[in-house]
Amino acid sequence: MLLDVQKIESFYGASQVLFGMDLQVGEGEFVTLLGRNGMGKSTTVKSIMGLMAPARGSIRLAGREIAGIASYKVARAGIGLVPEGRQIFPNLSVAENLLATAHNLQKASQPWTLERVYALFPRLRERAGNLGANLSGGEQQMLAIGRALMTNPRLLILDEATEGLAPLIRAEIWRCLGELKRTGLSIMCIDKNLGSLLPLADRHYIVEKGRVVWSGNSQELAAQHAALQSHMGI
Amino acid sequence: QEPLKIGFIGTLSGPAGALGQDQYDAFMLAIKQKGGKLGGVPVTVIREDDQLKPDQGVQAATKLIKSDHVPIITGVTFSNVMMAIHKPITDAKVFLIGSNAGPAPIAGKSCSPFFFSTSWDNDQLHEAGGQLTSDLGYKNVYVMAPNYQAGRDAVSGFKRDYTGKIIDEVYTQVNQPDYSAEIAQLQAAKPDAVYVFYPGGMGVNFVKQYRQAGLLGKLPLISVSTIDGSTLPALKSLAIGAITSAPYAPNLDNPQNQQFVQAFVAAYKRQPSMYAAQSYDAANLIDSAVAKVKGNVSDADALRAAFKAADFKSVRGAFKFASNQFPDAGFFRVDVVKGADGAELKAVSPIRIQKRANFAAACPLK
Amino acid sequence: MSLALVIIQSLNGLQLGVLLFLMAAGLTLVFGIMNFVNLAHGSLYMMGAFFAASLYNYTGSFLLAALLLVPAMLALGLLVEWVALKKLYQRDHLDQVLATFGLILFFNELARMIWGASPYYMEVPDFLTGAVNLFGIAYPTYRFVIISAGLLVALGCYLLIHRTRVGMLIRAGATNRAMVGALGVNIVLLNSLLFALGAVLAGIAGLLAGPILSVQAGMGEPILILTMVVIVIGGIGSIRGAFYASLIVGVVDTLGRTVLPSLLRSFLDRSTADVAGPALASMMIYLLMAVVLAIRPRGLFPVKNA
Amino acid sequence: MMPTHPRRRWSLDALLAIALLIVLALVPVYAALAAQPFALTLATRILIFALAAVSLNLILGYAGLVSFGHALYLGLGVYVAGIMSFHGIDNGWLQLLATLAVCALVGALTGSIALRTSGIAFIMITLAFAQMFFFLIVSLSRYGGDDGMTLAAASRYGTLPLSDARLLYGAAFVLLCAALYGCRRLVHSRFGQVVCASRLNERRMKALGYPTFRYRLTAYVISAMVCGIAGLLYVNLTQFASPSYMSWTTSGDLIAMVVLGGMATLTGPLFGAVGMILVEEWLKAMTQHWMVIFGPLIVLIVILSRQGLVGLLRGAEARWRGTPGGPGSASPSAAGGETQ
Amino acid sequence: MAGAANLLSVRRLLKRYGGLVATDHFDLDVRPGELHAIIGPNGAGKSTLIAQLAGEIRPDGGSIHFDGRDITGMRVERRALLGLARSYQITSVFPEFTALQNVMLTAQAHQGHSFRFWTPTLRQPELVEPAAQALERVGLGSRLHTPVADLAHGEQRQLELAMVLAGKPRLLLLDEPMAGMSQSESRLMTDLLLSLKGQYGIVLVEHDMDAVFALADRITVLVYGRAIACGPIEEIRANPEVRNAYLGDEAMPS
Ligand SMILES: Nc1ncnc2c1ncn2[C@@H]1O[C@H](COP(=O)(O)OP(=O)(O)OP(=O)(O)O)[C@@H](O)[C@H]1O
Ligand SMILES: Nc1ncnc2c1ncn2[C@@H]1O[C@H](COP(=O)(O)OP(=O)(O)OP(=O)(O)O)[C@@H](O)[C@H]1O
Ligand SMILES: [Mg+2]
Ligand SMILES: [Mg+2]
Repeated sequence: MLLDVQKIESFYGASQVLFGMDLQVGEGEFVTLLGRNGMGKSTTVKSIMGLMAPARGSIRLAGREIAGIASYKVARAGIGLVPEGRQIFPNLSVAENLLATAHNLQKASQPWTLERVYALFPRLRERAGNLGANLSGGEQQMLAIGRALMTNPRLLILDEATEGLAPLIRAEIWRCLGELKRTGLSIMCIDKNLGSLLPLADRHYIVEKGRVVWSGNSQELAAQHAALQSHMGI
Repeated sequence: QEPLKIGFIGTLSGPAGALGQDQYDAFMLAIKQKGGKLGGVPVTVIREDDQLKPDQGVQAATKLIKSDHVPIITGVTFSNVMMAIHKPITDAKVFLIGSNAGPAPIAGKSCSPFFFSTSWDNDQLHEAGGQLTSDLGYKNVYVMAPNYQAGRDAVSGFKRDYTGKIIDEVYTQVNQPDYSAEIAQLQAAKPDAVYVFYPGGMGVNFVKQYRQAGLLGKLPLISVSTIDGSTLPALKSLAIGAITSAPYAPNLDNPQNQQFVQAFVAAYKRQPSMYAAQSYDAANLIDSAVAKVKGNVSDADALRAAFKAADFKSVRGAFKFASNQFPDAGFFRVDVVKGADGAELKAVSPIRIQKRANFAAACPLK
Repeated sequence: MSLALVIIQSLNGLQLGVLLFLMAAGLTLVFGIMNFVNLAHGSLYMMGAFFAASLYNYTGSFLLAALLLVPAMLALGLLVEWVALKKLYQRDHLDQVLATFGLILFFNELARMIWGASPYYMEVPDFLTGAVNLFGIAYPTYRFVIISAGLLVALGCYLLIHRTRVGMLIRAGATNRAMVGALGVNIVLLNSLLFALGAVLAGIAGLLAGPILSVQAGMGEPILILTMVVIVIGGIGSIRGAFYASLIVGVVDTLGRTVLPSLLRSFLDRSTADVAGPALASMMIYLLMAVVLAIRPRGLFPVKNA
Repeated sequence: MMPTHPRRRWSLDALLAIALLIVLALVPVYAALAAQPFALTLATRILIFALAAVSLNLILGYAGLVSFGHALYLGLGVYVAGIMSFHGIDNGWLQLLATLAVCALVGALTGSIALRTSGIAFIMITLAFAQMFFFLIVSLSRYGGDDGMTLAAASRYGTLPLSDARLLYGAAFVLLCAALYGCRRLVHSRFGQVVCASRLNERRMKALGYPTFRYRLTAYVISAMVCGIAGLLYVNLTQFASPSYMSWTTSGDLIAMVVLGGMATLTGPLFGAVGMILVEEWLKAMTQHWMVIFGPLIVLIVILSRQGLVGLLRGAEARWRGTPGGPGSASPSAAGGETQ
Repeated sequence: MAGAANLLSVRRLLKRYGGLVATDHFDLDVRPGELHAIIGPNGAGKSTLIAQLAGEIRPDGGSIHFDGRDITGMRVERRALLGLARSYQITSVFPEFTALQNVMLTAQAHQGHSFRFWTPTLRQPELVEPAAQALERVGLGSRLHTPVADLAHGEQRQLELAMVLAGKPRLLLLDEPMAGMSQSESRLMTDLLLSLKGQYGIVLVEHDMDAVFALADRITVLVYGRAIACGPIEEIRANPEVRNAYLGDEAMPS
């Protein structure tokens, strides 16, 4: 198991948001988190990423406990994050956004380079000299994905992977994620486009009120889609 | 015996804190020398720091008067604080023995029977400077001072006793750090000598930069309140060759001063400055007056008369009060010469001021 | 005023500007780029001057003092950052203003306790004394040293910020610390080091200024205010802006002090001019700043971002 | 349909503030009984600075305009009274009118330039304006210049002179209470809501149709005028006008009072002024090097508490009542939602 | 097509960023009550267009008429008071205020000036009531006194809409109102917008094609700042150029 999250509980101040989240991502696996707004998906991501410390529970990455450690250590251990709301660096150019935090600590044999990212998102090449602040929303999203890839992660976490992207690009991203999966990268993805996720993903978790209420593979999800939809609103 | 409470107000913190500290140390030295007593009465000194803020000064004075009920307050380093506290203290019929600041108004029309100074009034200091410059025979002088009241008083005082020509008078910003522009300007004007008034850190800046431009020793520099006991340690040999006009120097040749310097150096490991000397005088003045009234400080008239008699030995030599209760005392040409710790201040010759300050006439006291 | 004097005065303005820039560079790193309002930068400058003076007086060698100063300031910067400021990066500017205001009080008093309240001794090293004769006016050699040191620092800072990866990270961290961390950079360490670098630059400014200015408690604040004016005029966060603004302020201030009074005398009567001249000259750079901000609210060379 | 409000409840800090005001109201009695007139002077100073801090809090806390030059208006109040009485006008009402007019004018002028900037630039430009006036006053040698000048005569209101310590105290007390109450009303009014919201998101306010500039400018001017009144009182307390009243350290002190007390809270400036001045007095009495303690103390409070003293109180209260609150949770107080 | 009957009419609007032409001689007409969707690839200039309509960005050329009035050079706040209301692509509310206070601000903006210094706003029914109603309408009726910082992302989007509605707008400028919403919430939002349709003119920018196709009366397709097509849904779906540039396979009727 690459990532193993056990019974974590997280708080914002005094208000509890996660009530014993459990989830696993295997080596090379593509997993999704589904659920209505405000159910704690992003909070789970933040807890894994070390952006907030869970009050209880354990998070293991390749067997090593990472709950509560500084986020840069989590990132170095091999998790790449595409955060909710993009959070690209507004005062850096596109190229600088990609290069600033690039590293290859896992010694990937085919590390990501500017060229590879530009090949993935040609739009970014056109805008390479632009400041992050002057990009359109969708361009920012592409940049955020590219930036995460440049850290050569073993596990890529995308929070709202295709938010704000045009349908064509969205399709492109799904295609890329498929490709990345084939290279052996593990992926955890939060997105609302169930239709596109079903053929791609191996397993799914449905989150409600800070805990997992359903999990299963794509066939199971497709089979129970109607029931789940009315209950969980996915 | 009930101890006599004396208030001390001085600038003890901030960049100018050294001056107040000198005043305080010397004052305490005098008391220690007299076995903790002044005029035979044990004293406690209540120390207040005005932080060079007039409102803090007023607050300190109010506290001393209303809460501690002191009959005598001494010290006061800077003119602006003096201006702020002079009226409240003297209005409350508490004696104020200033040992440094002497702004012109309180020597003139705002003078008070309750105020005595053991230092000088601002103009007097510079009249001596003007006199010295004339005596040295400089005919064309370039004058510089910071742009505030004391600086302007300095220039007007200088003009009163200087007989030559002033090529230019320049007022610089208060606390200006860099004088290179002015130094270039003054070189271009080709004067015989330069006369400056830059107290505290400003003086250190100016003299250092004057030296670095290679001018010290070439173009005579006459200064007042610029190189003194508080700034010399920062200048040391850099100031050698400067001429100053001052009310005091540690080498003044009188027995009172010799024992003072010896005791001060022994106690504080540094040479006394004029601030120390004036404050030492203040302590001795109080000592003499309290002794005269036999410790009964509640009789204001008697105490005032006792102060006025000035029956003590000043470290500045001859000392008596003029009608405005500012002293008639000596001024000296003091040179910066090579000495023990790089450089020292050495009185060379007394300056005889031609005219008395005209403030005494404006003062209604007789 | 003769042409020669104008040239000399411009050189003086340049020199003052460069001295200001030495301060502004360090402050820009911390204030502009890390987005941390550090009023205590003036105190670091003061401590630098005191350290340098003590080291110089003790070792007798200016170069050795300069060499030892760097680790000393690095340590001081790290210490201050670690003890007092680390927690304040994510707070708003006001908390930073206040905490560093507290540090000013502390350092000034500390310096007074250690080195005494009066100015402290420091002189120009022997091999740099002397003056060059320019058009009949003696110009100190040491001033040329300051000018070249300032230009070097300017170049170094520019390269660091705009041409290195560390520079990118620093800029990125200014807008979004958490994200830089989440991408695998130890932002806490990076910030500490950057702060310490700012402290070293402040210390170098203190070292260079020590021999010409009076080294004393409280010496940092007047120059701090000037420096902040410079940074705001230049556009916050821009090394380039800080550089040009330093020179502009240096020249405007110098010419304001020297040219303005004589200018006023030419059409006002002498005593009025003598009153108005210095008053105006002292307000000059503040006026300049007000005018600049009224026309360009983000300074002359604003950094482009959100 | 009128939705129900959350239940009203006196918060701990409000209760403490009222207790503090009552204690302050009793100071003259104590001073007279214990023959400690100095206590009255000290308390007057506290009241005046609290008034100035309340005025600063209006723009600093609620409007989010970090002015580093507020001492300017304190100084203007001081000098308007000082200069008028220098010229023989000691009528207090006239002085008050002139102070308000001058502060409003200067506030409107400098404010309309300063408000074009934001963030650090705003901090600096307000500082710059204060410095400009500082240097202007320093160069007015007729009015004492750098040395300052003694107040020729205290302000007179009819037959009542403000040189009477108890009268001055009463005036300061009443004005402070009025300012606190006025501030409370103001913050929850339409105007106050616009000003607070502009701090949080000015761009959005414009999109909603608010010309934010004029509201913020008005807040700035109001704050300047209130601070001018504090200056008028202050000059009567010290009987002296000095440019140092408008130095940047005074502005820093005022900021410290507001922030340490608790920004954008009604009672914060009061606690801040009382705390700062008392601690300062106490430390000064202990050691000459009091600033070595005072400085780190400020740093410590800033680090430990996000909302100043009031924040600490609220945190304690929340823990005690066992309800969420205190740091960490978003506090609606800053939006003026407190103690409705 | 042009004329006074249009609520909004834009003619030859031009905006340049250096060499990039973000809005390229763009024309647009919105009729009263019409929901006009604008779609286009990322970076096509949709947000830039909305910002110019709202008055936050000044165009380099062309004209904008609202209800027959030329508003090209008018400031943001004046436009807002005329009834031009916008929501933001990235949620932009007042986090420390409660939901109710947020919406009350909109109501207040339309009730004359705010130089009223004395009465607490929460005691003014003319502010509270319309605000509470607007919140009710978007489904936040139970969250009136919740500080906005405590609302979930989706709820904040709903709030955003409530703020727009409380201002009695005539033309809504909605920039990606569905961004970041789960499918169920998107559907709720779609229903909400459907219920508003016809009452206001609406300009909708959205990448969620389900929503666009469910809602729009007409669609304009923007590519590189230029309108490449404009017409009713079916026409746009069928347009091969649009499919190439933007829709890909997603436009296939499902
Ligand atoms: N900074 C915060 N402070 C307080 N509460 C928060 C904060 N961030 C989120 N919450 C609350 O935590 C809960 C879970 O939020 P989270 O962002 O994890 O949800 P989500 O599942 O990612 O929703 P969405 O799909 O809208 O992004 C929500 O109710 C939200 O109101
Ligand atoms: N201030 C600016 N300076 C330079 N270029 C800019 C600026 N603002 C936007 N741009 C560029 O203009 C183009 C249009 O941007 P806009 O935000 O309008 O796109 P959009 O259609 O809203 O895209 P999306 O659907 O991705 O949000 C983009 O290529 C963007 O990079
Ligand atoms: Mg989320
Ligand atoms: Mg957009």
